[in-house]
Amino acid sequence: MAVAHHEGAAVAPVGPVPTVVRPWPDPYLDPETHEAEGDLMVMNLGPQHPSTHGVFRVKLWLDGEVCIKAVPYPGYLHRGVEKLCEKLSYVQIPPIVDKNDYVSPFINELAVCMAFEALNAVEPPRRSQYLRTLGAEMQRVASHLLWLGTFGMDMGGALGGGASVFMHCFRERETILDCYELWTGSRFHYNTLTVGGNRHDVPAGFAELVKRTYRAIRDRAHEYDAMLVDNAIFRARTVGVGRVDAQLAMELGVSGPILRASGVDWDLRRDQPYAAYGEVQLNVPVRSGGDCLARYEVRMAELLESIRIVLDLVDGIPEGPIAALKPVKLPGAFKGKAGQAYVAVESPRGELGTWVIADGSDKPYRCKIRPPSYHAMSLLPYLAPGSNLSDIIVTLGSLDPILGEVDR
Amino acid sequence: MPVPDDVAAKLEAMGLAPADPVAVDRQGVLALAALLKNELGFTYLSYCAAAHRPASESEPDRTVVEYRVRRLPRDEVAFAVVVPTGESTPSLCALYAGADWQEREQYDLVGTVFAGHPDLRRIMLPEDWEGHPLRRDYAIDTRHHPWR
Amino acid sequence: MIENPWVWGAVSGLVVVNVFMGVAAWSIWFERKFAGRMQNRPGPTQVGPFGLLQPVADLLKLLQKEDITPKNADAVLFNIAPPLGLLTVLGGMAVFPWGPGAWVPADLDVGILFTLSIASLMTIPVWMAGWASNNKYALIGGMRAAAQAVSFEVPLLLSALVPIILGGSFKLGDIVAAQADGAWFALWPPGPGAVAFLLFLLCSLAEANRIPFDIPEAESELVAGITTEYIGMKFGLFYLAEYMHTLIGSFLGAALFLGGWDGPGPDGVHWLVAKGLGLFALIFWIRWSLLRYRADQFMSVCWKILVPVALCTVSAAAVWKVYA
Amino acid sequence: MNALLTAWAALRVTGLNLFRAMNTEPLPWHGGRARPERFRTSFALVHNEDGDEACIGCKMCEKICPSQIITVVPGGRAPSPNTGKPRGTAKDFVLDMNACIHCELCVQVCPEDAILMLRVPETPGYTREDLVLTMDKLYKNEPLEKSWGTGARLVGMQEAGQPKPAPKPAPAAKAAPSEAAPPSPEAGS
Repeated sequence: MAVAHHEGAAVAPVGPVPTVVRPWPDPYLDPETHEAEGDLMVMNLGPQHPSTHGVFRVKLWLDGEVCIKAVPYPGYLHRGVEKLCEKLSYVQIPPIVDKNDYVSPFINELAVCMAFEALNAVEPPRRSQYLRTLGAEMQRVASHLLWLGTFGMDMGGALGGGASVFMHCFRERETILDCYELWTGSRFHYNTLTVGGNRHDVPAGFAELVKRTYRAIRDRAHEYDAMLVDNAIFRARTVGVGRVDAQLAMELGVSGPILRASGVDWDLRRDQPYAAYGEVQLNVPVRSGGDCLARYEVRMAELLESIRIVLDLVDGIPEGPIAALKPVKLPGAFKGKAGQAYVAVESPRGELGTWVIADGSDKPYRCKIRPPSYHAMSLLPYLAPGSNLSDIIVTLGSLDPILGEVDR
Repeated sequence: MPVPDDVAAKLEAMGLAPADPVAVDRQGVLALAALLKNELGFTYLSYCAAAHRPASESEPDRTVVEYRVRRLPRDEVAFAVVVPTGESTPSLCALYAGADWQEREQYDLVGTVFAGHPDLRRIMLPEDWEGHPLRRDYAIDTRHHPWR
Repeated sequence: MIENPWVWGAVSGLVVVNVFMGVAAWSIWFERKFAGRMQNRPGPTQVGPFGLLQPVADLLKLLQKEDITPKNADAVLFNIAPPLGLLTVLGGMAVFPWGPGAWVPADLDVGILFTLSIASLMTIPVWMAGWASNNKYALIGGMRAAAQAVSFEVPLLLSALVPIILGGSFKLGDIVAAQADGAWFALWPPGPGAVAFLLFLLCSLAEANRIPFDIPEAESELVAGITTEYIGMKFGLFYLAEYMHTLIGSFLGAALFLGGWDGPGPDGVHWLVAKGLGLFALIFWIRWSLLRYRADQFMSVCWKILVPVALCTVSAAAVWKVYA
Repeated sequence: MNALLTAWAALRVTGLNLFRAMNTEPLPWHGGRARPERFRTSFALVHNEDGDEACIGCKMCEKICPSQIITVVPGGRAPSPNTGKPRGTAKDFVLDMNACIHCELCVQVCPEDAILMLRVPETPGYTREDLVLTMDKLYKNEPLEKSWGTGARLVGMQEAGQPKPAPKPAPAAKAAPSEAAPPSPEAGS
């Protein structure tokens, strides 16, 4: 559908358009052409809905309870972060991007700081690299726990077993946030990374607290399995539901656990090591099912793997400085060399990238944040057609979208 | 990331310099993308991002659209197209399904027009929003409609 | 005892209704505490000692809300649905025997059929609310509730047939009396009674819209199902009706399968209350532990598993009754 | 049957949790919980050891604040009433907590350790104006328990172990760009 206000634009000569076979549902289907048994019902799922994980609207065309077309409308949480990045100096941006993916702020900070460091080829000291790796893995556990809880809630309701799973996950997650609180002074939006290193060194007693916390979570992980994956109802709700085709997922730029659950063995931590990941032994769980159950299994395996990495790392942090640059005293403390950089890190949801163009001033010329959830959400028009309303909710939950990151 | 060797060879055959990003003109972008995707196996579309460049002495007012594609697990290639303001660039939707939302976002925020896009609507901002906020000439200092 | 059946009915009915409403209200407090402890949190603590006055606070809050009827809703149906829902639930209590002898407001000969049919009437106000709300979530919720009712009534009635066959009467008092001295149908005869008890429990979960069969409400899909458009006390009535439905289901289960007022030591209403509340707690335990079935899966569970099993159980009970 | 068995497994987990210790944080008026020393919430302005108002009105915090919520009106240099030495003063200092993101950058840049964050739980207010911390409110917060971070400590922690700065800024110098990126993508076209 062409939109009026760009019709006047001159169209560049287009070469031969390659024809492609699309084996997946057509997201641009005209609902008029669908032969429904009765009348079609158009339902707006959201913006206020308990299961859209934020403020998100999907327009569904329902034939009975079966969806034939879904059109997502993101943007209700758009806060103009990219514009803000153009107006703020490099050193002011890390605390702002904390709020993008509000479930894993540490990794957001890591992504932008690494991009800015890449502009000037700043190499953070080894201790900082290890602390960043440790923090990122701790955060991954917290993030997956939150996903686990909300996924249970999507299936079990806010007044049911799902709520119990949710509260149990939050119980563990709170203890992780206690670790961050000890480290950075903040439970959530830490602002602990800065261009060129870390702002906070770990305090005394940190390693003991982390070990106690993560061992406890590891020892209780089987309880979530008992509540969820071992349960016959959970299996009935997830097996074969929301099957993601690997080819489609790659074209859409879907990454992280969703792609790994579809059988693509790709993890930026292993394949393009950053921070101290090159020196960390890392097993990447892969499943080939592509359905909600496979995504659950991948995330649970990642959770346990991250716990293992945290427990391995926390005692082996090398000594040394934590920052390569002078501590920030003025907004103009860091000036990006003219040029551009793209750096991607593996967030709990996949490839979280920052594309930054610098013009030599203390502010980025353009800073694009490539959020994994945005790409995951673009799967929805392909997954929803043909599935039941209840399955759409489960599928949406299994994509683990963070709307703050989708809309930025 | 350096451009992988096999890609560099193919690019030189097309008369393009292997750089990061590969600079390509609007006529050649579809051919390049088709080459990368169908022949070289770069099936993963990482992102499409546009940056507005105001008119300077040597160049007109334009946006630079950069696509980055990956051949999992390790190789990646970026290519950039210059789109003069008021004109359009071919959409990659026919090749990469993910270009749909990506190009819509860039159209919405930067104002680049993608020809042949099946559904070029605003995605982040309300449909009646005026202007494209990530353009350099977009003023943010008014607190009232039309916000610029 | 009062001789005039009208006066007796009025007095005992008033007592039963009021006590029951009170119990239902405090059962909300109990559920919140119980669920809270299962989730490692304290539950309500602020209103009164141990949060015991929480239901009063909830009631006051609900009463203060603005009473809104959506603009395009069918106002008549929309407004009569909640009280009607409560009425159908309360009606079921009329024939319930609270103790041996005359401890029953109205001693019908077909008491159990009356209770079950009145309880299943709940579907009508629910569907009414779903339709009248002029809301798509409510409509789907109402539609699901209707579908659920027509399927789950079948195994529910079949499982209730087992104690009827074993006790040889439709009168609730007689059924309870038949289980005297520990011969509870859930235990004796081994087999049909226990299976029927399990089926009855599952079906009363479905009847009362409790997880794993709470698809008409299904907050994660349908926002709040049929009650999406309701606010204030109208919502409160639905909520209360749901709790009372659960309560009646558990008391009925106690009477039909667990020997009612029979128990070690002196028989009496205390045993019935203890068993009923125990079952009630069990339902909450299930509710806060399990996930929800999808609507179609839940139908297939009903028709492909519960109904055949219930039929077999009824046959087994009949065989036992005839030959043993 | 399998459904019943697995349901029992789930019931077991919730039943087990009935007897676990609660992990709820007590309400603040019931004592709250212990907070680590770096915990940071609201703000306070403090006096220095001479008894002067430590803020010298240098506007460093105003410039660094990412959400631009700090307004400092410098009061010019004046002799200190306690020591007699001339020092900068702030005529007014307003911090609008409505938009604060608790990033601690203002504390880090303060050259006089004048602005500090608190370690006490935040108290909600009834109006938005309650969240606008004026200079009076900030000085009234001074006796409250304060967070570990001060400008000197934060800077010291980040500088610890770094090589002593040579006359030129050392860290930037060692980061020699190996491959100069093109200034803009179209430079190659």
